[in-house]
Amino acid sequence: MSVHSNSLLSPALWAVLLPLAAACLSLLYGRLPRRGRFLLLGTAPVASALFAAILVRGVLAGSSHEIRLVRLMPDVYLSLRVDAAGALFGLSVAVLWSFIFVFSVGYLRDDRYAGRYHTFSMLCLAGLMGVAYAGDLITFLAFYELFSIMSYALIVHEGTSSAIAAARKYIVYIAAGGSLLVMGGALAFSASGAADFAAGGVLGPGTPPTTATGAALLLIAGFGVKAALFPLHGWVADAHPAAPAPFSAALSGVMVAAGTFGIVRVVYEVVGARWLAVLAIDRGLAAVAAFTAISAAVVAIKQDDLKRRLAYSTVSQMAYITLGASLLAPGPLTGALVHITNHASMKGCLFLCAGLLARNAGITRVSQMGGIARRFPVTMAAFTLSALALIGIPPLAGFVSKWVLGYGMLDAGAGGYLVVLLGGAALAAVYLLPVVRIAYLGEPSEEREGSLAPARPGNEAAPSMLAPIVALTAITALLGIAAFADGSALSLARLAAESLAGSR
Amino acid sequence: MSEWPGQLLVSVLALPVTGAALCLPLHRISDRVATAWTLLVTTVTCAGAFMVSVRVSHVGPFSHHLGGWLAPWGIELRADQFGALVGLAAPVFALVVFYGVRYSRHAVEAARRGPYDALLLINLGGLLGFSFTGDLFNLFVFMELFSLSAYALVAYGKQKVAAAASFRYLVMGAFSSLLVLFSIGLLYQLTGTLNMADMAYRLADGVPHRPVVLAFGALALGFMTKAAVFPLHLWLPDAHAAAPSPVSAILSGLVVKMGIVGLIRTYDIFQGAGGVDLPTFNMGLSTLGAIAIVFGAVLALIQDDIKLMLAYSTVSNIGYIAVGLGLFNESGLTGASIHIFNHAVIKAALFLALGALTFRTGYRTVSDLRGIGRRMPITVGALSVAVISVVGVPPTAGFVTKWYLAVGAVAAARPLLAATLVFSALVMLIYYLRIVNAFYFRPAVHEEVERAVDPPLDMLAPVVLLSGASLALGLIAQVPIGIALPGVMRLLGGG
Amino acid sequence: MPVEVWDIRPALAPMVSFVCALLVFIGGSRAGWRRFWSMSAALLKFIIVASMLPGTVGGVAYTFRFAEFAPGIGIGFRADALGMAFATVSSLLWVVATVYSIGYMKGERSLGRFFGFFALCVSATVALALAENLLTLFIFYEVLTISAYPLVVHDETPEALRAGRTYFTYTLTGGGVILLGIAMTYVVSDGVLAFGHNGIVPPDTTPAVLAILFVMLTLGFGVKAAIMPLHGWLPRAMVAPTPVSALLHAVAVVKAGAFGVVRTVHDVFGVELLRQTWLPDALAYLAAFTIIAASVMALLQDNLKRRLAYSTVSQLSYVLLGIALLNPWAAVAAVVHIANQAVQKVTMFFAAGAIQRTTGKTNISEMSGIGRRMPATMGAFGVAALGFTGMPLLAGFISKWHMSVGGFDSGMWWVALVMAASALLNAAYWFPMLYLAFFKPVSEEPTLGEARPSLLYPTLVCAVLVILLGLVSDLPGMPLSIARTAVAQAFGM
Amino acid sequence: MTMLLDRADYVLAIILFLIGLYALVAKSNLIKKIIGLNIMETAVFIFIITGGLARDGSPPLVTQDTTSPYHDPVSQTIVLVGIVVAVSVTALALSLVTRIHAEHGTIEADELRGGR
Repeated sequence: MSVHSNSLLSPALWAVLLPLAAACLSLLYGRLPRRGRFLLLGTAPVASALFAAILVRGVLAGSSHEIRLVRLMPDVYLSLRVDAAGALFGLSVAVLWSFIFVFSVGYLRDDRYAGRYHTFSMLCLAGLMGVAYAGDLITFLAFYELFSIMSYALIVHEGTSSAIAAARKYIVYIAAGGSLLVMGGALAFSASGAADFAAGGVLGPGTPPTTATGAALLLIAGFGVKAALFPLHGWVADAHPAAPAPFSAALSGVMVAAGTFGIVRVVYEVVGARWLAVLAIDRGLAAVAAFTAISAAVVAIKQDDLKRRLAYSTVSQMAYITLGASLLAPGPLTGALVHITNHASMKGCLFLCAGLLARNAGITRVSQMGGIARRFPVTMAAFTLSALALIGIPPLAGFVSKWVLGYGMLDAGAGGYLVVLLGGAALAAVYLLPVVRIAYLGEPSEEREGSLAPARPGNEAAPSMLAPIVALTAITALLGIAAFADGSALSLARLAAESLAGSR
Repeated sequence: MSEWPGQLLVSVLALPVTGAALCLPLHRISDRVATAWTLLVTTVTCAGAFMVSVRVSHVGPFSHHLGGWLAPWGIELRADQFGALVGLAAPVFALVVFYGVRYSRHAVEAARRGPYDALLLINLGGLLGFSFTGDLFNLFVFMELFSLSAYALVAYGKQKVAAAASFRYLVMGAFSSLLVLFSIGLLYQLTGTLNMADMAYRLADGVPHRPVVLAFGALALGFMTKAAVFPLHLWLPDAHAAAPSPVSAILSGLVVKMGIVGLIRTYDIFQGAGGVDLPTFNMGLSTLGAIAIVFGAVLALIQDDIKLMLAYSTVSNIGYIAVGLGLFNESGLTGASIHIFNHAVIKAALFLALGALTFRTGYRTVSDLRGIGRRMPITVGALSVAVISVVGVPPTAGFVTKWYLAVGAVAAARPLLAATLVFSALVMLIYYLRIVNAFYFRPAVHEEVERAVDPPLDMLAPVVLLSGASLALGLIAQVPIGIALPGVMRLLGGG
Repeated sequence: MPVEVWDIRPALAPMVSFVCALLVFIGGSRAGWRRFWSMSAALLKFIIVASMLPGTVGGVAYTFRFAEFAPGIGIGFRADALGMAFATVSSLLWVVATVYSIGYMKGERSLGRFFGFFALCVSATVALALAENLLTLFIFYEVLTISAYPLVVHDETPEALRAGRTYFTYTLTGGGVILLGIAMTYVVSDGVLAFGHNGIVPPDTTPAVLAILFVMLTLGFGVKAAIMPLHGWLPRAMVAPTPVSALLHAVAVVKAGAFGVVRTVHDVFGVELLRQTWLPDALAYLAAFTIIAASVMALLQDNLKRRLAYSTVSQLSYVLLGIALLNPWAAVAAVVHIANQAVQKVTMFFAAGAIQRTTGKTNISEMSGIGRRMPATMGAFGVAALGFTGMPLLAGFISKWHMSVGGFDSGMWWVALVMAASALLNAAYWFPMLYLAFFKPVSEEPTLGEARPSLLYPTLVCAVLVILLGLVSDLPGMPLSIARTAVAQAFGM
Repeated sequence: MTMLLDRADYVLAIILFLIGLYALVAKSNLIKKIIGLNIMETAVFIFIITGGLARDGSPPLVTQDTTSPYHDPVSQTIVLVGIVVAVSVTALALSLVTRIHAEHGTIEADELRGGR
């Protein structure tokens, strides 16, 4: 690992700074020229994505680097570091965000507070990019809190009473989680004297077991709130339906994943896999994750609200990732990491579709969706494809991650969890396929009859909304088909898992 | 040894008394000339007294023997550290007189102004003589000089109560003088000397105990009355409130302090005497002092008339000094001695500032003087500073006293006393706050107040100087302390 | 141990604003002069204080002793790291507050008095920060008490006068207790009052005397530090004009109390001596209780300034808690929180004042949509609020982090819990306010109307400071580095 | 008893003093108060004078005979000055009483206090 001499040249820095700059810029949203807004603000996520891509290329080429921006406190730096896991997560975030941004331009066309939305959205992006490239626990926490708290503004954005209630619930959960994190971080720091992420963890062998237990539990619980681990998932189902659709997509796609990403960091680089195994926390975590995966999927079946159903699906899918991470072996970890990327693409697309339906047809419930595919053929096609991918139909993205995950489980001698994996997939089919069925085969309800005329080219939705959906679907397909190619997400994840869990 | 300090001492005592004699004839000639003369005599005398103090601070106590007769036969004038503290305060007297020129023209009718000036000078002579004598009988004579003139000066008050207040003062004063005289006679019979140092020396060996105790009791009681130590303070509030403001300043600032100086002399005399149980007396004195502090503070609380309030504050402040004396350790005595000086400055500032307000508006109660702060900013500002000082807020002069007394009380293992000291001052501050509030933050109720402006410079300057001094003395407290400390050590038997 | 260097600057710094106060009192009736004196004194003072910073961080203590106040006890100034931490914050915020108050007080009456006492307060604050011995500290502590009074009652309403009286009753009683404590210290230590990192109190003092002394000094100073249940004056003193509240609450008065406790623990008793007693634990529990209880009280307030007041009560106890743990980490938290809380709270008060001046609103419930009308002002407010909730990269996090680490480090895990609870409570009472300001749907869209520049820019500067204090607090001369120097000295590291 | 007889002058002084004190404290009339004060003064004077007397002494005048006992001149000086002071005090007190009478129309202390 090399320490950059000139940190200003680091793409990682710019990947974080550009969205911040965009956030400042969008404070002046109302004074920007109408067309200019799109270009000026859109530059940020796209550029971030480009920088992230450059970083990915660097990582694949074997170079990783670390920069220290400022010394916050003695032994604590605001530092960025690019490793394989971070590069993968960063790229997923930036790419998804680029599409979401494009979608939101259309989605928020008539919104009074579009400026506010974009400001906070860019702040969230900056936070997420920071999380991806954070070089130590404090930096991670800093950016994590940044996007967590700023998300409040986006969840409450529509100002309906349900949005307000959901946002309040969200912020209570997040603030509590944040407190746990700070406590855990402080505990780990007081025991180790260092906050840097380090392979194998920073807690030395001499750490008192109670301290290690405390730190591990606090940190995992703290991130578990965001990662929607049972029983800390209460905010998810409310926040997703309340938020504007592009943000729901971001929330499910990368923000919840940031929680699981945090768990990965904690498990492998703060507490250390060795300590986790000694304390048997890994097994507890796996059990919780498994339970979450199944139970959330079961709950999802009963949801009529489309976004709520997707939200529970997210809870379930994220639990896979946690499960994969908790097995302390490179195999499942690879699956978990690549599933972060894949899930971002799939679930992002699903939410965008849901948003489009809600926006253009006022449809938010599964039961209202009868025959809607005729009116929104492209949208529903994308939806279907993404749903299939999520269920794990080959050769789409979801299949790849689940395959790698399952294979890894067997490899790690935890084959029992395959039941969870397969059961989850089956349940996913149960809650997603009916949606597709109703959309294509269902009868439109009476009052919707008129509005559901067959689509003519150009009247399905604005291109700015449709294009991201199509693009994400393509990516989902690509992530599956080209999974085993050189330089794919999977290869990057494998690299990451090796460096994280390989040195056990 | 050069003779000039002795001559200085003589002239300081002689000048005001003889000067007073000239006042009346001069007044016949011209009011202005008499005033100028008074001012001149006062200034010269006070300057002389100040120089005496400076000399004491440099070379220590010194004596002058009248007519060349050495003690114990001749009359000894002696300037010691405690006398020097009074000498140090003499400029206060001069400032008060300076201030009084215009004030008395307003407060005293023309025909009575000649005697008024003369009385002031006599008072000054008495004060200084009392402080600078080594002879007990001389002490008595000078005491009568300042007492008599003080009784008379109180009667100059314009209010109807003045005469009655003066009368009560006179009765108490005369009674205490009698006690002192009796004690002097007794002591003389016991020792055959009137020189205090000699007397102390003779009392130390083999004098019958009971008469000594009687003499001590009479002397202490007499001086405690003069000093208005609780519960012998009854004459004070009315007298101080009734007198014209400059007189009040002198009475509160200097005259009552003579009782304290007398008490210190009493310590000097009876220190080694058999039979006198000084620790018990001290315990009693400090307890009385503590009661006085609280009592004075509480009574001051309920007054609307500011002068009465200041008078009760004097009772309280005498309590401080009594506590310090009663503690009889280094810190306590130091605190008490410098408060002789500090309180003179502060209280004079307060009375003079208030006098200026009355001079301009004719009112003297808190409720009448509302809103005056905006009209007479400098005067009221000076008053506020003095208020802060009198309650002992740092870094003012009053604080230095409080600090020493508190340390003394703690050192004497009497924390309750220390607490009393500190907290009764707070009670006072809260009350004084009412004045400040009324002066600054309330609308005026009287038209006179609305029209008032700061007094002319000759009245303003003393007020500002004194209040400035009460502030500055906190920072240069080492001057009075430096003077007092050797005296304190002497009292404690260390030298 | 720091190297003592004879230098006049520690005395000059308080002197500048003292002279300024005099000049304002004399020539204060003319606005131009008033502004000129205030501004130039504020800047000059900051330059003087700042010029001492490099030396302080480098381990130099500039010392200047005045003529002796009384034999053996001098009025002395000594710019050590701890004092400089406080002095720097005060003098810097004075500059900002001066600009702000010139704008805020425009058109008010008695401005000469206002600015004069304002300068006097700052003078006393810096003087007590740089005091070399306990008595000097106390003297200027009381000067501060007195000179803040005319500011509290500035509005001259009966309510203000009542508040002033309450303020005086509390603080002067506290002052009295301190005085007794100092007198006792003086006797116990045989006449030594100069601060020293080994403490003034001799180690062979009996436990009972030690306990009495500690209780007297900490509770005495605790009155101004608004430790519960001695906090009653603070919310009531909120009637003062906003720049005063900012000064009272963030910089001068309350911090003087907290600073006094820090001095007491570090330089009067010494860490080593206190470690052997139960006294600091008691203080820690009391402080922890205050942190939580005051936050709960803050939740119940509707008046913005009252809520700020209770929040202050809570935040001040951070300093006390940090110092009571006798752990280097926590001590750093305590010292650095003096600066962090000051800047954050000043930001909030400035914002509150700007709102009050611009819209006339003082209650939180009336502030719906205020963030859309005054986005910059409320943005600054938001930054400070986030700082209080302990968001990383903002000032408050630095304190909270050190405190938590210190808690774990000294085996007091509950400290971290208190920190977490406090963060949540802070969120609970500031976030709804932000929600009201920015997100609550309002029937009518308010037109944009920011506060006038002299109110807005100081607020923004403070908000930027909040970020800087979280981001680069470790640079030499920034609070964290000073605090570390101070703590290293106190703990003999 | 012998002491009492031996010191009959002291006993007399004490009795006089107490009479004066009674008048000073108990009488409401201001003039009577002054008289009381005067009686007390007289008592003190007697005490000092008799204390300074020598048995079979002669007045302390400078004569040829320096061997015979003479009364103490200092005691007598003290009393002389004391008398001067007492007279001044009495004069001042009386003048005050006239002023009180002129202003209040009464010289009874009780009425004065009540009327204030």
